[in-house]
Amino acid sequence: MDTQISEVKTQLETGLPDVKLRTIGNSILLENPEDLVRAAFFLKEAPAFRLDYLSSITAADYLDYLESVYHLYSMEKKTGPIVLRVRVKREAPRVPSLVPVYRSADLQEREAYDTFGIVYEGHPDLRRLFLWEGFEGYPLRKDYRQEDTDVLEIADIEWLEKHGVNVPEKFKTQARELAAAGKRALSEKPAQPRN
Amino acid sequence: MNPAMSFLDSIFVNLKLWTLNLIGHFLPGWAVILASIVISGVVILCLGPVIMMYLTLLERKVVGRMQNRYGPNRVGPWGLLQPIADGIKMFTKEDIVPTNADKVIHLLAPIVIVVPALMVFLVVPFGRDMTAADLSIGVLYFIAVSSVTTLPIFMGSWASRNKYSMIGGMRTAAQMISYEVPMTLAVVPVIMMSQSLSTASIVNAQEGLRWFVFTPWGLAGFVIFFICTVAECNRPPFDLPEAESELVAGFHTEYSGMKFALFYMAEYMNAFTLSAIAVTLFLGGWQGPFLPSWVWFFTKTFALIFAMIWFRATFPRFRVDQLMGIAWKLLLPLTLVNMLVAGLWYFIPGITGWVGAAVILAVSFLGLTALNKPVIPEKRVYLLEN
Amino acid sequence: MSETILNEPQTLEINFGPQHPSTHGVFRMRAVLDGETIRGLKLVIGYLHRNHEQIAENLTYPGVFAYTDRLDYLNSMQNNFGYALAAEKLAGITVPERAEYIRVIMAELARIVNHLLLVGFLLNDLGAFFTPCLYAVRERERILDIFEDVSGSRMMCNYFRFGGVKNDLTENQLGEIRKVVSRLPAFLDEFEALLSKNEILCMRCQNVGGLPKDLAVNAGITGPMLRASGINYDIRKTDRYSIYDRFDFKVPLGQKGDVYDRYYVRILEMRESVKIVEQAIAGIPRGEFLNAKTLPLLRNPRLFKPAAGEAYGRIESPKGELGYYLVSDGTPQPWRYHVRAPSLINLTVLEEMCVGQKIADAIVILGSIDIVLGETDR
Amino acid sequence: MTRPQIAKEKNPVFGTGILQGMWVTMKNFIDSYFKKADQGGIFTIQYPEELCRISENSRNFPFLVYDAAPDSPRCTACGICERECPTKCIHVEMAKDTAGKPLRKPAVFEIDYGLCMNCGMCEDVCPFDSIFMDRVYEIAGRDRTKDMLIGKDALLKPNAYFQKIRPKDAADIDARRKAAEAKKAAAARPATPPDAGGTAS
Repeated sequence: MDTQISEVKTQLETGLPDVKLRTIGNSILLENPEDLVRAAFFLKEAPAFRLDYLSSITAADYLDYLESVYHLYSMEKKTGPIVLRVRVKREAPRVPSLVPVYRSADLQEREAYDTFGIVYEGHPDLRRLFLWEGFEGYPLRKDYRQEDTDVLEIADIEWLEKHGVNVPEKFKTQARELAAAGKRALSEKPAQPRN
Repeated sequence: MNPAMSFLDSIFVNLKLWTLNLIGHFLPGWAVILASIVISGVVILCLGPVIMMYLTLLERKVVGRMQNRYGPNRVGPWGLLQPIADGIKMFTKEDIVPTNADKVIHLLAPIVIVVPALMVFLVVPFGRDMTAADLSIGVLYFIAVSSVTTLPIFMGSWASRNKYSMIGGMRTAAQMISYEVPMTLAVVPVIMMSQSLSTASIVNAQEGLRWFVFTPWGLAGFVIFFICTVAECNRPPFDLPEAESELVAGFHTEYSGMKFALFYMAEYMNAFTLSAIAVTLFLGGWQGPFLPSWVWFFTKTFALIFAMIWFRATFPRFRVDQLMGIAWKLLLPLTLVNMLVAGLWYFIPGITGWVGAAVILAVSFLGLTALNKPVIPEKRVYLLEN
Repeated sequence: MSETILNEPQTLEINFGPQHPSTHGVFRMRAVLDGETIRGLKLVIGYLHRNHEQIAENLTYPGVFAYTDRLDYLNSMQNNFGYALAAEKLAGITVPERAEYIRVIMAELARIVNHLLLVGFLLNDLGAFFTPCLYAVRERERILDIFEDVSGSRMMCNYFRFGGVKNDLTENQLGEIRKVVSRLPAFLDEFEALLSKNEILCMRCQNVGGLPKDLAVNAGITGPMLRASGINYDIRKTDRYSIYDRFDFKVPLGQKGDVYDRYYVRILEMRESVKIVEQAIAGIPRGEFLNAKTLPLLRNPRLFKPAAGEAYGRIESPKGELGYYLVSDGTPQPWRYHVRAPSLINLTVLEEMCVGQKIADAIVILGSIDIVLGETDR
Repeated sequence: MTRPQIAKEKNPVFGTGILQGMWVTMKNFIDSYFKKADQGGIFTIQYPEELCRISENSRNFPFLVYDAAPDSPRCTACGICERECPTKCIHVEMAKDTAGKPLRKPAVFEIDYGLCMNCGMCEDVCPFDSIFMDRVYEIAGRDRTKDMLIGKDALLKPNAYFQKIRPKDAADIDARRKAAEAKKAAAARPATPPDAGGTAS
């Protein structure tokens, strides 16, 4: 609340001259993600800020890029949130992991990876947090299409037969057509959100 | 004792003698002796399970009342038919045996645990000369039989091939053995004082109101013996083998239906017999001023069982290493001191004997607890900042 | 996190959960045991994952209130409070005085309910056969009756609205709250007499699962767990959100940060909450309980279209810092809605605390962290 | 100065904490026989015989209100509650008369009690005061899909029932509706010019 974002920006620029950053609203955007770790270390050690507590990591999908937002607080000086942002392309989202700096990033980065697919390099154990390993797709992305549970695919029918359920012929033909067309049975997302 | 009370007192003994005379007219001599054994046997075989059934109801009612709720009151008036309903449920429930379990031992374990629980009834003096078999080595027999219960629990946990029950089994072996030693040593002063191993004569030695518990070494021995009985029958705060919160259900995780009922029955019968023996050794068995002898016996036993239930409603559970620590580092040395003190008390008559014994016991207790550092709760300070 | 589990020959891999009597819901720990001591411990969560954040993105802003009840389903009032704060910061809505007082009363009552349940279930994990738990639940019932009178439902209150609360607190409801809260200190004394000096509890809880100060800060631990380690960080005091700066209450701090400190810090926090509620009842002013400008919102939730932007509102929920990150794009539906769940973050150090301890301690340490799977898995 | 602090002293003798705890449970044991419910006695209620208290605000599942007869409910099948329901458990279809012209009455109005999370959004957003939260909790069905889908006739309840369970709210709503009727009647009576428009209710 009380430390102004511009003051943080000037301190960062004097401390780490080669870091390109600009302020967006009340937060700081680091142009390239690689120097995120250095910036975090700097803010953690700088006597003016002592941001020793990473409150939350949030990933967000803005259609043409993915964003990873960090809320940093100082428990020592009890000062308000300093918000850092990092933007990455949708195709190969790679962000350096903050686990060496803050242990609290551990599970939150795994959650961001699980729901958005942002790969945090350097994370000791980057696995999906909530969903099981075999799950394809990243549920919270805007272009995520849910699997249609009423339509049976080849894999589902095999699994059912293995467990002694005899599947009627109608479903088998439908599954074979789907496989032939190479499409996945996806449920239609409401075309126009109701607003 | 006035005639009415003495008639009531020996009502069961006369009943048996009357039936034996009746049988004596038809059957030869040896058959009468056999009949007397059969009668005693049948009485015990019926008494055991009935006591067990109504112990479960008593427990649920008392724990309920301690937790400000009623306890079972739907099946029959005040829930009196609840044990029968439980019994039917246990018999009709499906008996699931895990696939990779060792079938034979899985079946044997519940049987092997019930037998010693019933055998201990033999030496329990229910009233004036109402002991099933007045063995001259009653206490030795009791200790030998009650130490058998460790094996079936371990058999049950090993046979069900389940990680939780295996850990439960390991804990049982450790706990039972380490509480067997202080229990046995706590009995030694009683035998020293009554110069006999037979339970009946021990009770006779506590004639009038000279119960052993009123002497310093008797009180210490009783407290230690009672703690060990609570540990022997796996009741809280020593119920580690079947710790619901960690090992799901400990050694009887994989048991259901009739086999689980047998484990359940053995636990409650153990609780009854061990309290009965504690009453016999320290609380003067069936000695009591006015009421018939067996009434005294049952009130004292149920008082001890009420205390066990009281423990269950109040205490959290020990951890395995603390449990061992208490048995070996606290109870065992106390029993040795207790034996010494009993001897001193016997040979130094008068008030000095009493005071000396009490002082030695108190000092040794405080010393031992001071030595046992992890057992003592620490002093903690909490700051109130703003 | 210890990266490789030492696979010595004797280790035994055992599963605690997801169906286990004392994992507070569908939570699973894969523990590697060497006899009774734990060598390694892996968390497996996600059994209660409902994709709460995607649901919220398909709803209108007021529609999400009912879902925030289901996050930490033991105290729904605090979840509503956090979400209301974040949305009001986003849209710049002011809350009238009386509504602020009602919110603080309800939030503190929810804190008492949560700590009562926590201590009760911690004792169940320790093995006390439901007695302390039922004493705690008896007091909790009285507070849940108040929640039902005020908001309509005992646990899923859905009582907060943007700019105030749904319905007003009548005089006899205030009297009822005063009566219930005045009985609490006496109950807490009896509860402490049963537990705090109990040797078995002290043996089982003292020096078990200690958490050093620097690890606590670095791992982002918040709430009573952090204060038990001795760090004075309470969001009611640092952020001074709502009207908490008007009440004088203390923040209890422990020293060793083990299970006993966490248990006792929570008992002291309950006593402080009682003080707050009493001061709030004494000082509650008359007036409107819902901002007049937000009345049409009740009728038509689609009118709530905050300007494009983002807001991060956080409160001191009984489990720690509960934060809501809201991004809006001008439509009545949130663009991005993220919940910073204290239960999830407080689990980061479960492995450090449990390795080397016994099985029985791992269950107790998990119980002292106070996790609720609705919030952890979202 | 020493900061305010609370010290947990050590127990004088090893066993005192345990005995203190036992005394608490024994006191509760005795209290359960002699004390009343809120002084520490037995606080559980015997459910089928005694019912638990229900407060005026308590809400469980929605129901529809009709004034005169069941076939003329207040509901005009506008579908706002169907759109605003977070869990999508309401299904409404407008009635059509023989000529296909939509009547302002619901032909089908189903609520899936299995999905409903009793949040009260429908009651808030309904512009015609026709759907309110009931407090019946003894609703048991054998099948999750058929029994839990409550049809229109089961949902409809008279206004008298609504006044019985929520007297204060019912009184306000009835007053407001009477005032609205009076205003509309007044507005309709003097204006005899040809247009006689203004139909918004």
